[in-house]
Amino acid sequence: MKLDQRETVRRKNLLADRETLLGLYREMLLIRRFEEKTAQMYQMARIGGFCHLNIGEEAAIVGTISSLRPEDYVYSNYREHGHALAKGVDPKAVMAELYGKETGTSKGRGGSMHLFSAEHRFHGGYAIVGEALPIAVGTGYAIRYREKPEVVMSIFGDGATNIGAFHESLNVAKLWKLPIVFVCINNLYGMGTAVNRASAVTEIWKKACAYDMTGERVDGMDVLKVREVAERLVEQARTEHEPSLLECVTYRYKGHSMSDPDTYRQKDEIKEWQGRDAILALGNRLKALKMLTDADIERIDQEVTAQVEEAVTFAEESPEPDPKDLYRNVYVEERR
Amino acid sequence: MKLDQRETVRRKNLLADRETLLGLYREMLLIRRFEEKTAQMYQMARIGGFCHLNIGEEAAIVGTISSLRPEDYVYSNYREHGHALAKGVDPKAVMAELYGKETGTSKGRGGSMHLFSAEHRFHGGYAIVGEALPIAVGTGYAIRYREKPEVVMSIFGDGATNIGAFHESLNVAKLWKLPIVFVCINNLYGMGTAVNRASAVTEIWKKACAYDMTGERVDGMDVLKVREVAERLVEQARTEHEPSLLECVTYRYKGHSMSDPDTYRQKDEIKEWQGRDAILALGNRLKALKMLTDADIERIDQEVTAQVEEAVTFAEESPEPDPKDLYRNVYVEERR
Amino acid sequence: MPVLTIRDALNQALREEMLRDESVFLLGEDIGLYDGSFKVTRGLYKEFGERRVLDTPIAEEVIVGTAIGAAMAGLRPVAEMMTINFILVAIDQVVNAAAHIHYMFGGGIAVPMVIRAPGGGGHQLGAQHSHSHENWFAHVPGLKVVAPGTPADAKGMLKAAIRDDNPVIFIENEGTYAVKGEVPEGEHLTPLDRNEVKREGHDLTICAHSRMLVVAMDAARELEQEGISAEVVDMRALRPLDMAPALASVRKTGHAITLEEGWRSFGIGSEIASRIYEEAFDDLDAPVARIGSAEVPAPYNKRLEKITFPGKADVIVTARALLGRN
Amino acid sequence: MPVLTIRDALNQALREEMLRDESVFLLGEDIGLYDGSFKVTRGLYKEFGERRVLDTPIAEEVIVGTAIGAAMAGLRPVAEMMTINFILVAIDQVVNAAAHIHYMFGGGIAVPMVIRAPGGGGHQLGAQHSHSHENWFAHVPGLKVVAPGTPADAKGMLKAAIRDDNPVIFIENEGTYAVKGEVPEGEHLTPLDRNEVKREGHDLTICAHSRMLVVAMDAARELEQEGISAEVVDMRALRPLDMAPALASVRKTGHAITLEEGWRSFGIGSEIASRIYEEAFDDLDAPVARIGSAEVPAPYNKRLEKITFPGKADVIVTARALLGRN
Ligand SMILES: Cc1ncc(C[n+]2csc(CCOP(=O)(O)OP(=O)(O)O)c2C)c(N)n1
Ligand SMILES: Cc1ncc(C[n+]2csc(CCOP(=O)(O)OP(=O)(O)O)c2C)c(N)n1
Ligand SMILES: [Mg+2]
Ligand SMILES: [Mg+2]
Repeated sequence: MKLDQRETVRRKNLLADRETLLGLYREMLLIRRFEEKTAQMYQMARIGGFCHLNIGEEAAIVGTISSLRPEDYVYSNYREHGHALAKGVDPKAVMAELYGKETGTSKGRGGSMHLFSAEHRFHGGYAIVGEALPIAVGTGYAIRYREKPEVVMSIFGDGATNIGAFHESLNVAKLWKLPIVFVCINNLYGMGTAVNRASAVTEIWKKACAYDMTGERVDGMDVLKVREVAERLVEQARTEHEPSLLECVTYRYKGHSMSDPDTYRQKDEIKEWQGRDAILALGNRLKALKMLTDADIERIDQEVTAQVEEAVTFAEESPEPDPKDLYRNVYVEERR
Repeated sequence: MKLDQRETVRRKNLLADRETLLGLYREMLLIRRFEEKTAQMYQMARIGGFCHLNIGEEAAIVGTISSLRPEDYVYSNYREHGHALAKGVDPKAVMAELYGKETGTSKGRGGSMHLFSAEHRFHGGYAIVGEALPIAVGTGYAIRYREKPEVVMSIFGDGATNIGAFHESLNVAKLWKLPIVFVCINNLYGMGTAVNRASAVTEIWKKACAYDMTGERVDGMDVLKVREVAERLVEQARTEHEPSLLECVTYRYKGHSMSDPDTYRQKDEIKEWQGRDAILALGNRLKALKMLTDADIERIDQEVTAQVEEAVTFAEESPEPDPKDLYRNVYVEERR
Repeated sequence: MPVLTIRDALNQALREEMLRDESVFLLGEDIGLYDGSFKVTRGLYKEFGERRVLDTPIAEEVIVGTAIGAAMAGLRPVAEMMTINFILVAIDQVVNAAAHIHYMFGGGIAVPMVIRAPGGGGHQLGAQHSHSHENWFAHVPGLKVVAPGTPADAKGMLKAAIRDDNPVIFIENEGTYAVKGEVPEGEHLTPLDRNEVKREGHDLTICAHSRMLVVAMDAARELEQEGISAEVVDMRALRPLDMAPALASVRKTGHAITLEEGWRSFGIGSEIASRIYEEAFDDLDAPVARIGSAEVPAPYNKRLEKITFPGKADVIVTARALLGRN
Repeated sequence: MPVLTIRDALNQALREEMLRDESVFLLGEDIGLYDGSFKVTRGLYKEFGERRVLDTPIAEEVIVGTAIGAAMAGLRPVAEMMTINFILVAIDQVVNAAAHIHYMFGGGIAVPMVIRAPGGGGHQLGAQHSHSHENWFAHVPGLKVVAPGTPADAKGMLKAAIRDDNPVIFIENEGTYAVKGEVPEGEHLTPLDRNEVKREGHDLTICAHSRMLVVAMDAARELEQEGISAEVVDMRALRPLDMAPALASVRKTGHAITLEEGWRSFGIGSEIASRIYEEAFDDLDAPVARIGSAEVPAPYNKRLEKITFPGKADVIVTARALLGRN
């Protein structure tokens, strides 16, 4: 079977593909449990700095990133723990990075906002809003340069769509026909500012019109819908070199960062979104399809929780960077 | 008659309004003759630095700027000699600025790219592409802050619509309901780069869609059409605080700047556009309407040419800045 | 006199100026409804409304540009950069526009505006959120640059900055918002171009600004106990750079340390030191010692971060070495 | 050895590296079809095609970002800023991304790229087109910054920069493109971290880079005639800043001038001077004299501009004064 045929089949049969469905479920739960633990460890001061959680956004994250291949790239922002996990980065290395340990994804130099894994082509978390989009463009250009069948996924928030770098990037992505899927995680707020107080157009996907680019909006609380659209757009990028803008409408259950008092949102609004929880919903759906039992759910939760515990233990036990290495890696030492 | 009624009447009767029509004609011709003289003086090294001419773009310039009132603001770029003239700045002061004289609009400190007149609310030429758009936004905000019935016109090139500042500015102009008309002088090239090699969307007006903003395209070689649309958009900005993006499609007959060898354009293309010359066209039309005779045309040309000569004489005879004043105006000295 | 934190002193300055002058307004990200990332603008949105406390999108070029354009139309905007790191996406507006407009338009128009921005490191925020670059701004003619380190100066300089007719870069520091001190009530104005001795001493001179002023004062107290008398000169006025108090001090002590939070090379200290050498060469008993941060992108790890940014211990060790008292 | 202009030496370097390594590509505004604003890339679009000579929109953030992202995927981009002034709209990409990525990602990835950009004034281009800010870049760990002033170095350093695995800011100067000199053919590499004496002398040391190197050499020739022997140290390597030749020279001459085209305060000279004081204090017979441009936004008027930027006469007058020979 040719590659693209296989893709098509996989897409068509998503609801019949138990393995994939369970994989999506497990992945989302891993992110949830990982982030809950992160919050706890932050409160215990094992983790420092700014810390932004993905809780609530798991469907948007897993639905998009799971549609990529290992050789595809992800560029993200500072709210990227789950993005790294979904791209396959080891939870141990992620937690160790949050702890600032030498075994972390970035050797403890980056922290929560700067996870990275060359091996997984998770090309990093960037803490300046919009900054990673032009960089994603460059990797897209390199793919075309080398004529590789690869794709770049560039992930950012709703707030990032109002900054100049967004505009510059989408324009050249289309102009140069780069294999990039721009994913906007629209969680309705950029810090304390609701989308309609920051953006003249509140449906982010519509901004694609200015670049004659495919724009789509999807319910970011439904992992299957996200996956379906993402697969299509990734395919379009890979085979037709047509970039696109995908808006996933979702919600962060927690504050902007661990230090956000979150006074700008109504309790009811938060409750309402939690009522549509993507993990619960997929669980229920799979139960209805008889693909999952309550016992399975319990078991997966235990496994995932164990994985997170293991990550914490690993992080706890890992060594701190050696102060003697402070100046290492300011520059690349060897010439190639 | 109330102000806005008067406006409406004036607009409706444009073709019957001989005075206005002759004014437009004279204004365009002034820019043409002024720029021809500028080129000549540049070649004679009376003018230095970078020098960008408006020849060919007179209809777009005069059609838009003539729709403003004296109390309205214009923000422009480095190709702004004609913009300043159209806003009422004295040709003598403009030419003196090109000469770098103390009597220039910017006391000889700015030069060709930095004309300015507070009195005429010509709020300056800026030499960084896109830089003036966010500044125009600020003046728009001040107008709303003070609840004044004023408008800002922000003028830039096609090339400027691909830079981040364009995006940021249009978004907040719409979001905050600012009285701004964004005018894109689309002369088909940004330096040596044709629009379709720089912009994913080649019809610039369409970029307004990303801000849910009025976007219009007009033939920038027809001063009456430009004036008609511009009046409407200026009115909309003034009374409804609705910003807009107006694309005037036009052509610069000369190179990007005085030092551009202009090897990237076909001679035929240049000829074709010159064949649609806006000044000639309006002259012929007014002759057909019996509003103008060949003798009138000759006389106006003589008057305008004399005005330009007078500007040159003034510039020639004006004093250079005093070297002792080098450090003047780095800071505002007095406290208010 | 009331004792306030720097945070509250700044808040007071903003409020007083807004009450005094209707042309003063604030703009920035989350400064209004959210009450400010670091709560410097707390309560002002409620009191003055959204016209005068304008929440913006995340679009720094348009924040700075809006301030410039509003200033050119007669208002007195005070823009907040959520942290100074974000000014990097708007630096063209700051330098090529705000700083140069008055001069390049022949003095035809003024740009009376303030950009407030907290800088500095030490909070495990990593490479992209820990640097200040005040030396960049201090390099640019047309800008005024100040970096106060006490609550009284924070209030007095912010009020003066708002009334100044030039663009002023007003550098705050996350690490000093909670610093407390006496603050004069009401009309308290501190000149933007005047540095001053904050602590007298006779053995050596420490020049420092912003959070490093606090560190220098701490170090000086501790040095006192080992018999070293350090004079601390607050370099709060970085452009124009008022060297008079530092020079007078060095002429007296013969020894100088420059202390800054940023990277040492091409930093604030290199200019201050050069000026000291140029104008007090014969009074110096030893080369000026420059202390700055380690020349690395700020690491997240707490231990590494701690040895990256200068602290009291660095000042003490340097002071001893300078005076040959190891 | 062939004699080339700096313009052609740069062109040769680009061409040779593109021929040598398929991963090298160029990007920038009007560098291709238009052959480059200053014709440094002349002929390369024709020879290598648009894949390897990429014309971009006017969107500097995306130019620098594209270079970074391509470098992170294994290419070796050489980005041109039409002039260095435009880098101000992309400075976040340069500093917060390019410079920091390698460190903040724990060494996990390299960013081998070059940003070429002509800076400098003197062409009546006014306040927004005449400044270089090389001190800003030289301040930032993670960047390498070079500013050659001869055709041979222009070629050798550009080739070395392209092969370097770090982001390199390669500063050119409009005023030197036509400067001629001998240029070794083929494999000629000049280290990025080595400064050198370009002219020997024993009375005083002049430290200069880029166009000011040319001015310094001119001045030295003229000083010779009045019996002053000036040693000229080329400070082409600004970060890492190689001080060894300058220090050795000052130890010999006892007098130093720093010469730069940018504003003096917080400039290149303040760091160089500070280092000289720190490491050759006892060898100095007088304070280091720093020459830079007048601290004004560059004026358009020719006469004013002429007194704004430093020239040969300033060096000569300063040299005489330094040696007490007025
Ligand atoms: C250029 C810039 N400006 C401001 C900030 C501070 N900041 C960090 S995250 C954030 C909100 C971003 O909102 P959004 O893009 O919607 O992403 P979310 O955090 O909601 O995932 C802000 C203002 C920044 N990091 N970079
Ligand atoms: C940010 C920036 N990048 C590059 C330049 C150099 N530059 C000056 S004008 C110009 C072309 C602008 O084209 P367009 O916006 O279409 O205006 P036009 O000159 O055609 O009127 C370029 C690239 C600049 N001034 N600013
Ligand atoms: Mg958001
Ligand atoms: Mg154009």
